[in-house]
Amino acid sequence: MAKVKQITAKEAAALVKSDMTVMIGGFMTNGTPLTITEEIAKRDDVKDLTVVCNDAGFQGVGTGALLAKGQIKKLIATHVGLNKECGQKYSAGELDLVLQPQGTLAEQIRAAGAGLGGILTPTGIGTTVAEGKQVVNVDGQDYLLEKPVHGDIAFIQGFVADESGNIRYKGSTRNFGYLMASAADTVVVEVEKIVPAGEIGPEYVETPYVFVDYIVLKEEA
Amino acid sequence: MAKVKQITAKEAAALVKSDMTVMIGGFMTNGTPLTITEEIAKRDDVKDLTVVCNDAGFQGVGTGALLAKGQIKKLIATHVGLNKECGQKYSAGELDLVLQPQGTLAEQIRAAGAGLGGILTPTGIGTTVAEGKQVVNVDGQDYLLEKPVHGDIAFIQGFVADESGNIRYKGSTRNFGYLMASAADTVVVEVEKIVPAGEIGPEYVETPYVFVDYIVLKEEA
Amino acid sequence: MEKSEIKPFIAKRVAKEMHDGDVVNLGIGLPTMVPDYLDESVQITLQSENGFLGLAAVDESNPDGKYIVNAGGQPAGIAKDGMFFDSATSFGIIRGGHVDATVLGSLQVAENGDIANWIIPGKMVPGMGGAMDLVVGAKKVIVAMEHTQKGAPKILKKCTLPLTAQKQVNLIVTEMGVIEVTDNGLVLKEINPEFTVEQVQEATEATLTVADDLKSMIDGSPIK
Amino acid sequence: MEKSEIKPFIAKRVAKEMHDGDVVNLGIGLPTMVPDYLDESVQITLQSENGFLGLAAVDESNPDGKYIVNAGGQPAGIAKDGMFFDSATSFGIIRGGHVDATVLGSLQVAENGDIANWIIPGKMVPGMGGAMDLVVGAKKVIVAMEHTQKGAPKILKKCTLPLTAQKQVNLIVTEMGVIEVTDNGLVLKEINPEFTVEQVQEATEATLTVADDLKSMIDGSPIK
Repeated sequence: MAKVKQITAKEAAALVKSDMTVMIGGFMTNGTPLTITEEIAKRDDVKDLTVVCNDAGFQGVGTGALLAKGQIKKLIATHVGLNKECGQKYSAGELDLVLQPQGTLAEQIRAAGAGLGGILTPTGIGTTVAEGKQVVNVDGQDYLLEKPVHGDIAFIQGFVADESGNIRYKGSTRNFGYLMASAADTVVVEVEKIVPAGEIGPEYVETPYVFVDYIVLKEEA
Repeated sequence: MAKVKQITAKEAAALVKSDMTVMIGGFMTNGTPLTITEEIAKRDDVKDLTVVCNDAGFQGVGTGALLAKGQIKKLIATHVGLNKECGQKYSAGELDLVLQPQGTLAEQIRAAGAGLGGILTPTGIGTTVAEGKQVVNVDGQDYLLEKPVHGDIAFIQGFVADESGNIRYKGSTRNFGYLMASAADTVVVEVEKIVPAGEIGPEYVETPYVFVDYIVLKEEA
Repeated sequence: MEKSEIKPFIAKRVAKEMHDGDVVNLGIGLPTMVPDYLDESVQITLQSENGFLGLAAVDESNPDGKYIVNAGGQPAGIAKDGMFFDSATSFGIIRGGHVDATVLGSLQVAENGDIANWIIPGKMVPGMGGAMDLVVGAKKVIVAMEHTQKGAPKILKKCTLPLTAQKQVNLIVTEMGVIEVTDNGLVLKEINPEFTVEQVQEATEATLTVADDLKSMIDGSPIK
Repeated sequence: MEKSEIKPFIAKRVAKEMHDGDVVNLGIGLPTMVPDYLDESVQITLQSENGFLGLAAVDESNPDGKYIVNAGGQPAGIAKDGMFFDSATSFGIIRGGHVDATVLGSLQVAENGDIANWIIPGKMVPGMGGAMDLVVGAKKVIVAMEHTQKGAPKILKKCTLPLTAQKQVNLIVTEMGVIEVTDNGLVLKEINPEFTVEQVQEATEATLTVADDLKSMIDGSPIK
């Protein structure tokens, strides 16, 4: 059976290099691997990241930790209103902010993971979101062509991993987990528990081990 | 809590009207609600159906039962080689056969369920599958635009339903289940077991009750 | 009407738009008050766009408030027969027309159903979150809001703020009345008897057609 | 070489292309023999396009052979750490480049990597099933087939049969040799020492460039 590599949060953070596109899972930090984001924010040598995350987390927490550290050059998100520092940095010209509808962003990430050329969505037609984007008409209705969003590395939070790297989530934390795991070259999952290979069971795996490169056990951090 | 309607296979079959687009779940009958397809094939008054199914089942079984009865005008499938009657009817001009790549068909059904205008896939570019279809270039690469595939009614096979209509599958039977449930106006699920509402548990539901209109208990048929 | 009574009054009327079995997504603020006013015979399923159906208050489904949050990022619970899914599935359910109704506030609504509710003028743009998908995808879009903003009309001939979506609003419920968006413009279907039709029109920039069978939004009785 | 030895011979060579940890999809027939020849140090995960990873023989995971079938519709089993998914997810994994290699037979391959393997001339078209997605999506497409069909070349300048996909084949393994598809055409990398380069070229319509370091496909020893 396959065996996934287990590393520490510090080692996970060391995988990030300046200028990378980093995907961070979670919705308002629910599903964000906070131990890892904290470690990334300790790195002085990492800057100019493009971060893909539903939001900016809270001030200093999750994606907000990287933001506070000044590591993010460009943020692709859907809602940043609950971290006022995000707005401040944007207003000060220190942050390139791309706001996308949440369903569009989720589907763009899925498209990257599923090898599709983009998505055709009715969402955003006739709004500023459509500016500069291709509109494709299908049977008389206009759809916005939104391109795939791919990551160099993704950090997500699971609940249980088995030793092969299969993942299960808890509660509403699954949000962007599977999607980002499918769409990034390197995938790191922070979990609270590691169980023997196969213990999750073939009918209960939510993210397959073939997507997962490293797991970090939360307690070890 | 929600309560799904339980009906017999015969009542399920009675929901089918001539000229409807009928989705039938399963892959070579693995995941096909065979009790229901058998009942549909007993109906003399149903004809000119458009059937969407991965395949033509086996001769007289699953989609093959409707085919043998002469109820299918048009079949949208990915592979029909294991039911020789399908080839015979096609050669005799009695069947309109649309063959799609399996990944494309799955994604077309998903697109219908997810409100997308179609999919952009690299699969089929430069082949006969692309004939007459729109090609969209995204960042220098060509993708085929394949339109959503929607059903008037879908018949799928689950393993367990709870009384609300939440569904879990067993083994590889899940294949087209969720997808078709999301993409049809009326959804009927044949199951082997019915458990009290909530017994599946929020983290283990595979197809949510909001998609499911009727359940048929296999043993009752 | 006292200022504090306005929101409950609107929520109470919106509750009448809910049918037993509906799947509903409620925006923040006023819309979250709607379930308090549902008739006992009406059970609805609340969708939380961050990834589940069966949104509930924090309870034993989320004992430490840690693993389940609502679309506002606050601790929540889930109904016994609810279920979690990923964000693409969640918005597939929304965009695919599987949500019967969404109730949300708005800054502006135009007579053709255009809605503008995601950019507050002069403020940092917080982002649209799931709002654009919700108004495009939900079968029925119900705007629940105060009729005017500091006396200025919010129901306009044309929105002046950046749009959230084009032509998606179906119904507007305010403290003054219930307005349906039709192909022929806005139709005042019900009115708060505290106001006259003239007062409602005065507080509305767009032209209102008054329904032949205009009713009271409180008890449904005919208004002559 | 005896006719009966050809398929095992090809499968044995294809097995050397597999790396520990690879996710592999095997077509029907010859390709399914590949796992028999894997080195003990190499563990691969088999993908079954109808919806799971960890394809295995029928075992206690599918006691009555009823709930798990392989991509040929036959009863199968699943590895302890394998997992099931729906068809859209399955082909997302395939199309998204998460399958390291697919091994499949072919009717024709062209020098630019075009492949034609889904329409058998003069026969009822069975359908492409998952083949088109697999050859487009897999990171490495390995065609494992007999070099000729009743003496007629199958490796051509241009396919004459309807294509399965354009420019997707990376490697061709036959009983005569191992041919890589490069931007500069076909390169004969290894040869079965039973044959001469001239014989291989003669059995091939497309022009072969012979690798400078041509090797034996049996033991990797240099061929001068």
